[in-house]
Amino acid sequence: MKTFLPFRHPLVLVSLLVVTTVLGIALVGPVIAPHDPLAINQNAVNQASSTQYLLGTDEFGRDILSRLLVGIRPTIMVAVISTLIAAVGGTAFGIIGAYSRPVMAFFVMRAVDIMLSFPAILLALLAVGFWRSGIASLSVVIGIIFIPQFARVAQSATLQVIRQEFVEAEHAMGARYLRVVFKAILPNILSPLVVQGTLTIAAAILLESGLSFLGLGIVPPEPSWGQMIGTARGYLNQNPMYVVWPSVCLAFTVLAINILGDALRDHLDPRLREN
Amino acid sequence: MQTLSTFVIVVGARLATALVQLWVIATLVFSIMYIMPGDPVLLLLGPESHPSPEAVAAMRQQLGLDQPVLSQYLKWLGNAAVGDLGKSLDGYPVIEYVTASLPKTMELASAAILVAAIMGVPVGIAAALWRGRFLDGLLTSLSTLGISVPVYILGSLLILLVSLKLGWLPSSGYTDISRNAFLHFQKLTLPAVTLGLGLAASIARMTRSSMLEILSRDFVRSLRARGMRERRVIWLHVLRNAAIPIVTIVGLQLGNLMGGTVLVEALFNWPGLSTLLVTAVSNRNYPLVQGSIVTIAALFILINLCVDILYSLLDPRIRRKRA
Amino acid sequence: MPGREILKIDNLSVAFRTEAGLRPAVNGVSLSLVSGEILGLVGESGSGKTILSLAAMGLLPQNAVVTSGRVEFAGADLLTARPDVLRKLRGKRISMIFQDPMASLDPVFRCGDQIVEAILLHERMTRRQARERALELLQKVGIADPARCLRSYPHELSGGQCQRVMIAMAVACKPDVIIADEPTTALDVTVQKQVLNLLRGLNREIGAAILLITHDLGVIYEVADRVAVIYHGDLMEEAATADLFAAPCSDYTKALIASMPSASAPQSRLPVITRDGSGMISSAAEDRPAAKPKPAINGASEPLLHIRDLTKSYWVRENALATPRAFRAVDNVSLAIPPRSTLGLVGESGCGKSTLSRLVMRLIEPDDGAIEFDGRNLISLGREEMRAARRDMALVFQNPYGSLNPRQTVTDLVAAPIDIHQGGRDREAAVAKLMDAVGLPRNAMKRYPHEFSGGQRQRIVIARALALKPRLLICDEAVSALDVSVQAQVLNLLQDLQDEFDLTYLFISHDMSVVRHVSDMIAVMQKGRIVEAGPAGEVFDNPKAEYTRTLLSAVPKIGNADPIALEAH
Amino acid sequence: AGGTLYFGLSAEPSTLDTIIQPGTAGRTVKLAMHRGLVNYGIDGKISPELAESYEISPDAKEYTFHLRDAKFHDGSPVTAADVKASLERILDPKGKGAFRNELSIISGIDTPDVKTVTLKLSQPSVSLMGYLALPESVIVPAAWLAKNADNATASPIGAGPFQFVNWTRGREIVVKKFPGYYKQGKPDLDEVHYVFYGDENTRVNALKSGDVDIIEYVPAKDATALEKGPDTKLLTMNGPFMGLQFNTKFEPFSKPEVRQAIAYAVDRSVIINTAFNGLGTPIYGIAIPEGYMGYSAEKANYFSHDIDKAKELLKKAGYPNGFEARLLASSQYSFHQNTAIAIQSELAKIGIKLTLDLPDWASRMAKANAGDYDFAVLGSLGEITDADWLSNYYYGGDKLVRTNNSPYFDDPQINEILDKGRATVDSAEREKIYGAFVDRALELSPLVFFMWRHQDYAVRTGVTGFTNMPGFLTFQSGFSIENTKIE
Ligand SMILES: Nc1ncnc2c1ncn2[C@@H]1O[C@H](COP(=O)(O)OP(=O)(O)OP(=O)(O)O)[C@@H](O)[C@H]1O
Ligand SMILES: Nc1ncnc2c1ncn2[C@@H]1O[C@H](COP(=O)(O)OP(=O)(O)OP(=O)(O)O)[C@@H](O)[C@H]1O
Ligand SMILES: [Mg+2]
Ligand SMILES: [Mg+2]
Repeated sequence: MKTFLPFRHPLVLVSLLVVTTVLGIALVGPVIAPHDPLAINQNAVNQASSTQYLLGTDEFGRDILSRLLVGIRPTIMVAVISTLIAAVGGTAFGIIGAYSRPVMAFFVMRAVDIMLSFPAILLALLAVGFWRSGIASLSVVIGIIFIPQFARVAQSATLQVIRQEFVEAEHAMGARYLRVVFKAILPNILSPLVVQGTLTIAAAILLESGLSFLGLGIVPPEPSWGQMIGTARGYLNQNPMYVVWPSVCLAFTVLAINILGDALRDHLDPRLREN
Repeated sequence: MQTLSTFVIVVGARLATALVQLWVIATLVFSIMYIMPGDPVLLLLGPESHPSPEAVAAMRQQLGLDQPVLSQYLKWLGNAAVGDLGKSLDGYPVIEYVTASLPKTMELASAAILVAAIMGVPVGIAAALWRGRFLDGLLTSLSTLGISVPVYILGSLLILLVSLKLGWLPSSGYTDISRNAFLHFQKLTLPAVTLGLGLAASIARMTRSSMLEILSRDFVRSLRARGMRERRVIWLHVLRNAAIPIVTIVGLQLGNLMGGTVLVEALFNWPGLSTLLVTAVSNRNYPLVQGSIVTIAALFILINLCVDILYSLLDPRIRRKRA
Repeated sequence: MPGREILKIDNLSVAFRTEAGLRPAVNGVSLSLVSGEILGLVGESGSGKTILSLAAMGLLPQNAVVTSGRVEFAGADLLTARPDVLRKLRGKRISMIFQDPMASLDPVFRCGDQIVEAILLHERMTRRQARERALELLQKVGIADPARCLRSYPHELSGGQCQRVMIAMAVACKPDVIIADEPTTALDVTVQKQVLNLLRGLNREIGAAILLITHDLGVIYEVADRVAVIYHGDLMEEAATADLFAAPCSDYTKALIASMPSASAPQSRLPVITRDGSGMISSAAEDRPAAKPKPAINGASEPLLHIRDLTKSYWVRENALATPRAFRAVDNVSLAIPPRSTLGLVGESGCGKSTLSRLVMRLIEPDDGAIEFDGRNLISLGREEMRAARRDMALVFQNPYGSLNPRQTVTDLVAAPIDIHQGGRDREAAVAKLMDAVGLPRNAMKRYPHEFSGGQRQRIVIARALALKPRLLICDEAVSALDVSVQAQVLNLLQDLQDEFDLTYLFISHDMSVVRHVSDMIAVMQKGRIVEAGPAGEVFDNPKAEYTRTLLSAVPKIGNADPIALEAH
Repeated sequence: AGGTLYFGLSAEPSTLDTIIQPGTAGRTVKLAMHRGLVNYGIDGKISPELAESYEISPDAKEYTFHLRDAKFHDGSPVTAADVKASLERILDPKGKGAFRNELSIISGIDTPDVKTVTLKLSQPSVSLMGYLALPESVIVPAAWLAKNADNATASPIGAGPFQFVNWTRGREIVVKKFPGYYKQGKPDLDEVHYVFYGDENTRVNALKSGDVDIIEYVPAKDATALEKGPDTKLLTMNGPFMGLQFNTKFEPFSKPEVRQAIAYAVDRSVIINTAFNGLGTPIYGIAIPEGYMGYSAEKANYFSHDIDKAKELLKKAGYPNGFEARLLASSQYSFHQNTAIAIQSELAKIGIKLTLDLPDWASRMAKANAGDYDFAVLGSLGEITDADWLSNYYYGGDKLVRTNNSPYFDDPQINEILDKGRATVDSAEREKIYGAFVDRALELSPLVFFMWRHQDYAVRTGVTGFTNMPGFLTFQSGFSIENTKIE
C-alpha cells in the first residue's frame, strides 16, 4: 500500500480541509446560502458588512456571502473541467511533440505554436457564435486556450527526460510507446505539470470573468467568483470589500490547491519524500 | 562552412514553417471574423446614425466588403504576401497601427518580464532551499496571492497607493521617450511592475519545483564536495540545470504579453497591441484584426523559436544531430 | 616518515530515517588517516563505505543522521563545523572521488569548464593557466585525447573517461586527504595503473593521505599501506596490507580473500561468503551438478550474435563554430558469439565498448555494418519487430543509477521486462526470486533507487536484465561495483543460468580475472577496433597483439601470485 | 491664459470624417476643429456660426444663410461654394452621411453670391435647422473636399477654433489654437490633447491624478467622489434616457397591453439605485425633457409603479401567468447589462421570465439592426432638440427595423402626426400636434422609458468655461472647448 499524500504536515492538512470545504459548498451552496443570491435590494446597495448581510452587498444590494456560496459551483466546475481538458490535451501534445518521430513532433509543435498565438478573445467570440453561453462551452473554450501552454511545458520537460539513460533502458527492454510515456516520461515530468496545473486553475477562474465581457461565461445575474471579481473591480473606491471577499476566497482556494500541488509534487519525487 | 550552411538550412526551414503557420493563422482568423456576428459598416457609420441601405451598400463597396469572401481572402493574402497588411477600415494602413503599438508592447513586455524574472527566480530558489519550512510557506502564500489576485486589481491598488495617495508616479498614459525620457520611464514603471508581479508568482512556482528536482541530483553533492560556494552551486549549476521549465514559462508569458494584456493596457492607458486587437475586434475592423493577430502570432513564433534554441543551448543533451 | 594523523574518524555512527524507524548504516566506526599513507577500505557492497566517506565530507544525504561520533580534520570537527569552514576545506584540503562518475558530473557544462572551475575555486591563477593545468591533469590520468575530452559534455564521454575527469578534479588542488570511492571501476587495467600511480605520486610528493575504497583486492594489495575491512556497517579489522593478506583475523576478511575469482578455476563455481545459523562467516563454493558440455568454440554451430563490419561515428566539434568532424567510436568491428557461450570484451577505457553494446541493442543506429541475431539482421527490422526482438536481448548498462527510473520502486523496475512482454504475470514472485539471486534483501523491493549503494544499484540492474532470461545478455561492466563475494554470487548465477537456460553473454569488463573466469572467448578492443580475438585460454596465455600484452602485464597482483596465472590451473 | 489642456476621451474616434456620426468622442474632437452654418450653443439654442444670420421663409420651404467673414485653417475664406459642396456631400444618396435621410428634404442649394446660401426644401420642415446644427453638418473647404473626400487619412481642415496637428493612433489627437478663428479672443487654449481612455476607471484615475484636465462619460459610481473634489468638479446633466424597445412583429410584444404592463411593472428606482448608483431621474411617461416641445407635466406620470395593474394588463393580453422572453443588452457597457439585470428581477414579479442575451456591443448592434431580439435595452437620446427627434424612434415608414425604434412598429396615425408636426411652422399649432402624439404614443407604448441618466463631465479645478450642454445636447458639449480656460 502506498500512502497517497504526505498528510502529516499541518499546512497540508489545512489545505485539504479548505479544498474539501470548497467542494462541499459546491454541492450544498444553494442550500446554506442565507439569502437568495439573485434577490435585488435597492435600498442596500454596496453596503459594508452587517448582521443582515454578513459580508455586505454588491451593486444590486445582493448578499455577497450568498453569491460567494452559490458561485462556487460554476467556478469550480469551470476551473476543474477546463484545467483537466488543458492538462490532458496539453500533456498529450507536449509529449508527442518531444517524443515522437521528428516529422510528427515538428508538426504537432508548430500546431501548438499556432494555437498559442491565437488570441483567446477570438476563440471566445467564435464560441459565442456557435454555442449557448454556459459552463460546458466556457470550460471547453478555457481548456482549449490553456492547452498550448501545457503542451510547451510538457514538451520541454519531456525533451529533458527522454535524453536520460533510463528511457534508453526502457527502449532496450522493448517497451511500447505508451509504456515509455506512462512509466518513464510522465512520472518524471509531473512536477512542472503539477505546477502548471495549479497555475491554470487560478488563471481559468480569472479568465472566466474576462470572457463574460464577450458574453461568454456564466450569464449574469448568476454568480461566479470570477465574475464577482470582474465586476467588483469597478467598485474599488466605493465598496472595497466587494472585491476583497471573492479575491480572498479565490486566493485561499488557490493557495490550498497550490500547497496540495506542492505536497503532491514533492511526494511524487521519492527523493524528497519525508520518511 | 558546412556548419554555417546547415544552420542556414535549419533556420530557413523554421522560417518557412513560420510563414506557413502565419498563413494558417491568417486563414483561421479570416474565417472566424466572417462567422462572427457583427457588422463593421454599421459600427463605422456611427452607433446613432440610421444609415440608408444605399449608404451601407456604398460603404461596403468602398471597403470591398461586398466581394465574395473568397476573393476578399485571396486579395488579402496576395497583399500580405508582399508585406502589405492592407488598410484598416478607417482608411489608415494597418501597418501604421501595428508599427505604432508594437514597440510599446515590446517595451512593456520586456520590462514586465524583467521585473518578473528578477523577483520570481530568487523567490522560487528561496522556497526550494527552505522547502517545507516557514519561508517556503510564506513565499508560497505570497506567490499564490500574485497568481490569484487579478492584475487589474493589483494595478488599481498600485495606482491608488503610488499614484493617487503618494503622488509618486503618474497613473497612466504614454510619453514618447524622445519627448521626455524621465516621464517615459515613470509611466512605464507601474504597468511593468503590475504585470511583473503577477508573472513573478508563476515563475517562482516553476522555479521552486524545478530547483527541487535538480537539488536532489548527485552532481550537486559533488559540486559541494569541491568546496564550491553555495551561491555558485545554486545560481550557476543548479539553476542552469533547472532552467528549461523556467525558460518555458517565461517564454510563454512573454508571448502572452504580446496580445494578452488588455486589462493592464487599459488600466494604464498603454497603447499596445492588445488594446489595438481588442478595439479592432469590438469594431469588427477585419483588416486590423488580421494585421494585429498576424503580428502577434509572428512575435509568438519568434519567441518560441528563441525558446527552442535556448533549450539546446541550456541542455547539450537536447541538441539533436541533424543529418 | 612517521606521518601525522590528519583525518580521524572516531566512533562514527550513521543511520537512515525510514518508515520503520532508524536503520543503521554505519556503526561506531573509528579510523584514522595518516599523512603520506594509503588506507584501503574494503567491505561488502552496501556495508556503508560510501556513507562513511560522505559523512567525513559532511555531505550525507538528507535522510541520514549522524547518531554518534566525530570526524576530526585539522583540529575541527567536520560534523559540526560551520558551512563556510567546511567549504574552504572541501576540494582544497580534503577531496573526494565519487563512486558513480556519470551522475557526479554536471550534465550541462563541458568537462573542461568543470575542471577549470574546480581549479579556480581554490587556486589563484588565470583561466588560461587553469585550462593548461586541466589539460595536463587529463594527460596524467591517461586520457588519450585530452583536448576533445575538455570540450565534451559528460554524456559524450565514456564511463571511464568521466571517472578520470572526476579524478582530475579531485587531485587538481593537491589536497591533503583524498577519499577515493571506487575510483577505477570503469578503467582498464593499464589506465588503472596509471591512476593509481598518480595517487601514489601525490601521496609521496605532498604527503597526501588517501582513503581508497575498492573491491579490487589486487589494487588494495598493490597500493594500500593499511587496510580496513567493514562489514554490515561494523569495522571488522584494520591491519597493514601485508599482514592482512598474510594473516587475516576476522572471518569476514578470510572469506573475502578466499572468494576472489582469481582463486578459482575458470568457469568453476566461485566461493561466496555465507553466514550460517550461528553467525559464523565463511567462504564456500557449493557444488552443483556438472554443467552440460559447452559447444565447440571454433564454431560448427551458427553464432547467436554475429556482428559484421559494424561502424559508428560521433560528430564532434573542435569548437563551437567548427565543422563537426566524424569521430569513429566503433570501427569496423566484427564479432561472432555462439549460443550458450560467453564472449569477454576487454579494452582500453573509451575504446567503444559501451557504444558497441548500444549498437547491438539498436539503441543507436550504426553507420554501417550488420548485426545478425539468431540469423536475422536487426538493422533491417521495423520498429515493432525490433521491439519484439528485444525480448530476447538484455543490456546491463554501465551506469546503474542513470538507467534506473528514479520514480519507480525496485519491484516496478525489476518487473519491467515481465510487464512489457508478459503482461506482468507473477511479477511479485519473480522479482522476489531475482532479489534473492542477486543478494538483495526482500525489503529492498519497496525502495527507490536513490536509497541504495552503488553495488546494490548494479544488482538491481542485473536482476532486471535477467528477469526474462534473455537469450543474449550484454553486461557492460556489470560487476564492477560489487565486492568479490557478491560478485562471485552474481557470476555463479550467470553461470547457472547459462547452464540451465542456454544463455549467451557478451561480457564487457576491465577486470581481467573476472573476464578470464567467465569467458569462453575473448575479444580485445582498442580505439574502436578489435585488435585480437580468440578462445580465452589462448588469448591469455599467448597474447598476440601488443596491446593485449600491455594489458595483461598491468593486472594488479596479490603477492607473487599472478591472478591470471592462477586461473589457468 | 493659454496653455495646454488634456481631455480624456472615452474612446478613440473611429473616424474624423465630418459627415459620419462617430459617437461622443469623435464629435468632441470634430467640434474643436469644425463649425457649421449654425451649431447648438452652450445655452442649448441654435447659435449662428459660419452663417452670421439666416432667414426661414414663412412656408418653411426656403432657408437663406448669410455667411460671415470666416477663414478655414488653410487661410482660405469660407464661401457659399464651400457650404454647397459640404452639404452636397451629405446629400449624396450613395454617400455615408449619417443624417442624409433627415436632410434629404433639401432639394436645391443656391449660391446667389459668395456669402449667401439658399436651401430649397421639397417639403416644409422646421426641424431642418436642428440637423444643420449637428456636428455632422459642419462646413469644410470645397477644394479640400475635391481632393480628399475619399481619403480618410487626410489632415482635416475646418473653420473651427482649433486646427489639427496630429493623430497618434491608439493614443491621442492633438489640435492647436487657430489664430484666424472668427470669434475675437477665442479660443483661449494653445493646444488641446484629446487622449483616449477607453477604460472608465482609468479615465477617472487620470483625472484624479492630474494626467488629464477634463474627462467625459463619468461613471455613475465615481460621480459623487469627483463632485466632492477637492481637485475635481463634476459637470452634471440629465441627458440620455434608458428604456426598452420591443420587437412588435410577434407576440407577446406585439400587444400594447403587454408593453404597458411592463411600463407599470418596473420600479424605476430599482434601476436607478442599482445600475446607476442612485443617480438619475425616473421617467413615467415619454422621454421628452422638460422644456422641450411635447413635454406635458400631466402626461409625465402616465405610468406609475403598479404591479397589480401590470398583472391585470397581462391577463387582458392573454398572459395571466406571464411568459418567457429574451432581453437583449450588452455586456460591454455595464449600465446596459445592469439595467437588464434590474429589469429581469422586476419583471419576474409579474411572472415574466427573462433570459438575458449579453453579447459584445458589435453583436448587439448587429442584432438590433436585424431586429433579431424579443426586446432590448435602449439607451439613447434625441439628436436634435426639435420635437422631430421623435420621428427617429416612432416613425414607421419604409424602414421598419432601425437601431432605435421598436422593430415593425408602424402606426399610420403616429406617422401622420409626425409628418404634420415637422411641416408646421406655428409653434402653438405644433404644441397641439405633439400633444396628440404623446397621447397616442403612450397608448401604444412601442417604447417604454424608465429614466434619465446623468451624462457627466468632470474637470479639474482651474478649468473653466467648459459647459456640459443641456438635455440631448450633452453629447455636443465639445463645442464649448472654445470657451475653455485653464489656470
Ligand atoms: N539515501 C539513502 N536512504 C536509505 N538508505 C540508504 C541511502 N543511501 C544508502 N543507503 C543504504 O545504506 C547502506 C550503506 O550504503 P553505502 O552506499 O555506504 O554502501 P557501500 O558500502 O558504499 O556499498 P557499495 O560498495 O555497493 O557502493 C546500504 O545498505 C544502502 O542501502
Ligand atoms: N555522444 C557522444 N558524442 C561524442 N563522443 C562520444 C559520445 N559517446 C561516446 N563518445 C566517445 O566515444 C568513445 C567510445 O565511448 P564508449 O562509451 O563506447 O567507451 P567505452 O569503451 O565504453 O569506455 P569505458 O570503458 O570507459 O566505459 C569515447 O572516446 C567517447 O568519448
Ligand atoms: Mg559505495
Ligand atoms: Mg563504457
